[in-house]
Amino acid sequence: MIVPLDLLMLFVIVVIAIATISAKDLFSAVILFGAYSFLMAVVWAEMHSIDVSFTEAAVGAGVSTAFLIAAVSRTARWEKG
Amino acid sequence: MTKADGTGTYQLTAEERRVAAGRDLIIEVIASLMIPLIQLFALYVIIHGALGAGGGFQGGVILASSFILYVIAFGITGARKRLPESWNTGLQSLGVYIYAGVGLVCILVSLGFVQYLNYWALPLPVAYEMRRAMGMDFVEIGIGITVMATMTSLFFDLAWKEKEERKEVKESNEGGEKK
Amino acid sequence: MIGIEHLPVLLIVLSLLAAFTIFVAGWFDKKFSWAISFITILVQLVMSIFILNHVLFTGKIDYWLSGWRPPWGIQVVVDTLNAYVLVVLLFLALLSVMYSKRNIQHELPEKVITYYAVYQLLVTGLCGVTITGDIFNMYVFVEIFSLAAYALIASRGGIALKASFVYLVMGSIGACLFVLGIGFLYSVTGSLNMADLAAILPPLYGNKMVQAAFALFVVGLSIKMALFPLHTWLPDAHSFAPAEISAMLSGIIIEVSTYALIRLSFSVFTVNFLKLLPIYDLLAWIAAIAIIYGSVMAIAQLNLKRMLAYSSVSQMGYIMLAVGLSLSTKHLLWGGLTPALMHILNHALMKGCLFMVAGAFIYKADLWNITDLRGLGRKMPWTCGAFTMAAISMIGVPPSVGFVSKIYLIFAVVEAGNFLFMAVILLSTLLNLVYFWRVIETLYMKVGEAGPHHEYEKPVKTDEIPLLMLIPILILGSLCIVMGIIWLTEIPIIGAVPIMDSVNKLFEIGRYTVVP
Amino acid sequence: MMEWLTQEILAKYNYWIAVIIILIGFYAMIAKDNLIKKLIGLSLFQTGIFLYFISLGDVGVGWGLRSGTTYIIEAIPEGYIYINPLPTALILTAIVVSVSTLAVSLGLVIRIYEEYETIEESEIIEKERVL
Repeated sequence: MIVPLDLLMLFVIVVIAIATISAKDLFSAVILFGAYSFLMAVVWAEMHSIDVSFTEAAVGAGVSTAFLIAAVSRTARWEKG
Repeated sequence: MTKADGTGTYQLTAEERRVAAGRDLIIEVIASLMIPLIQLFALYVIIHGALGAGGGFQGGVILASSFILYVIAFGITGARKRLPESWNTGLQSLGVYIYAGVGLVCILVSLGFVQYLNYWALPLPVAYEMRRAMGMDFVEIGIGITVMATMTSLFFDLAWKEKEERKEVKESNEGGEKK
Repeated sequence: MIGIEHLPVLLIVLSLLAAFTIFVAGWFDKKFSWAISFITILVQLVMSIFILNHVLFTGKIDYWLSGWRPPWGIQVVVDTLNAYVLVVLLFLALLSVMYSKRNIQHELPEKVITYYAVYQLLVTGLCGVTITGDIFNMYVFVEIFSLAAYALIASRGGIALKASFVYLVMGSIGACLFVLGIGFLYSVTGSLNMADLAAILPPLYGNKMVQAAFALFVVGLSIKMALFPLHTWLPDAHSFAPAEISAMLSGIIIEVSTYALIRLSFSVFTVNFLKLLPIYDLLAWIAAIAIIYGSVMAIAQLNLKRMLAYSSVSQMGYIMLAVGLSLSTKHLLWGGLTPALMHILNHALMKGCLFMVAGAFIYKADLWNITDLRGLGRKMPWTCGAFTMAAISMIGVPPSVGFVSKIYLIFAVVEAGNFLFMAVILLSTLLNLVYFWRVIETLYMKVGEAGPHHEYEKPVKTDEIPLLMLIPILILGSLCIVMGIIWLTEIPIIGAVPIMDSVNKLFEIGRYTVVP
Repeated sequence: MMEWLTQEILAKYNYWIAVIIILIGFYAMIAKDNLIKKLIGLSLFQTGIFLYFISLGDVGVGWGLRSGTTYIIEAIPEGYIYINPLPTALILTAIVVSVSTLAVSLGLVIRIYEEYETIEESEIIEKERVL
């Protein structure tokens, strides 16, 4: 792995994770979660686990996000309180 | 739809119908270009799974995501007509039959003389290593079909607003009666 | 018999195929789904009895999937413990599916096909947990049956949805902790196979990672098995699920999680590790609190199914108390895992029967509360008779299974030398008497609002539930007594007592001097 | 002190970040009132565990000198080392499990919304009390 790149991306991932759980707009939380998954996929590719990275890109950033968006669009968009 | 002056009916153009349904030309064109490519890539991933990165699950998910893209671009009503629920159920079962069937055939063939479930018990007219590779490919194909059907039907179920659409239909009917 | 080694794998393949065949057959007719499910589980039960027979008299089944040698490939290991749990779970699953034919038509008429398909997946997951010899595989199967259970609990809609969601969140946390424990263990040993781990671990018992992994396993599985402070999902989930799912949840699902804990702690970490840490003493104390807490909360309930659910918390306490005491009772005649294993079967019989009867009251007249059940004893004599048999078993009247569990547990307590636990058991027997007697009294002695004279003069019409629902209830109710007599006389019919001895011998704890 | 910092924190940074992500997810699952937020928290929790596993498999952790390489068959030049492929295989399965959990739970959330008209836990509990 390339350590500086790895550190930078993991730092960004933590920031995005915090942003995800603190966003009041659920739609933006879901999109942030997609970004999180995608960066995670990049980190794993860079750690040489190609298969997992592949799967995470397809599942985490793709299908999970689509599921979450579908669910948010059918329920409430804003988090209360 | 009646004309503004009330004489005769007025046929909507394709563009007007598209706008009324909340769809967009650019997205439709890009999607219709992308979907075949995505599906081709998905098939590549499924078949290549035994040798390199990828496999049935990933390929199936990519294949399902092409249907999800279709839903996003063209609306869910058309997509449900193109890929009905019964098809999805059938494909799920077909995939599991292939997946479990390979194992079942291996067990049944080797019941008397081999102690373990092993792909080389498959009754195929090829060499030992090839039978193993082909068994793996069959399993990947089965998984791919099941995952595709399951993910698609899950997305349909999550995105399909049965109640609200019924309600809208009901409301429009009631509105018509009042007037 | 040729090829009996293949049966454990075939069990799972058949079950999985049946789940999806139900979907396909559903296109033609809804009625096929019940028949397919019933036949499959019947075949599985017969196969599991063959497996038990083979394991008991020939030796354990050791199956390498795809021919890969154990540390690399996935291994299926069936010894006496697995085979015993497998038979118990398939037996109750068969009776549940028999019971469910009329009940599901009544409660979920639109979802019959999906119900049976998901039920079959539940059975697949439970069998998978039981037969596997690989920790990670165990995690995957635990998740499969948990997912099926979430869907089945939610199937009635309404308030059950929230119960299912709570179970889902807590169960997922449990599974996450479990998989984290697997990661800890893997990072130290580099292996996932149970037998391999048992061989690698001994020099590493002092390692902090190994101890942390064990703690994670215990906490994760405690959530799944609803041990006292982590039981909060259980009462809602048990009371709002359909009756046969409540029976499966209470009788089998939490027991299979207990099996997973027993398997991990005795097969992977072994007795020598458990003696290093006081964790089993701690579990015994927690279990003692659970026994009292569950019984007291059960007294406070008005809803019959909710009362039975809290009673499950207390019964899980019995099993875990027996597991916790199993280490302190080595080298003596009665101890070991015997009471825990006995109670797994006994609890499945008793709670299966009780929940099915509670479901029968709901099926017949939509009666949920205990006070509504007045006078049903003469209206539904067979159902209430079975309920009474199961209830006196729960209290622990001599020839019944509940008595056997308690007497063996008391022997274990005497050997361990902690007489406070004895007081706990006796107190809980009294509390059991209080809350079950209340129900029996309402069923038989209290009568309708019109006053005793009119009711006694009027001939009461019997109004029984359909035969297909009655048969499983009666089988379970009568087995509560018959099994008790079999346990007590230690007749080696169906290998009941030899199984216990063989399991204890397997883990080298307690009571294996008596071998037929 | 400096040496301890290098060895315990800096050299094991993946594990620390995995722990941080797990705790963020756990916090969201427990403290957030919104059901979808809880599910996102669950996914974060699971991803943190996956990161832990992948970090286990990534042998040759160092400052870029002795790095492990991918396990695809042809592309290994002489003198290189593989990463451990087993955690990869495990995590593939675990991702399948996690996405099915997510799908089932989202289905539940949608039906809860149809039933209670809200996805805030406190409001659901209040409505349940009224019923």
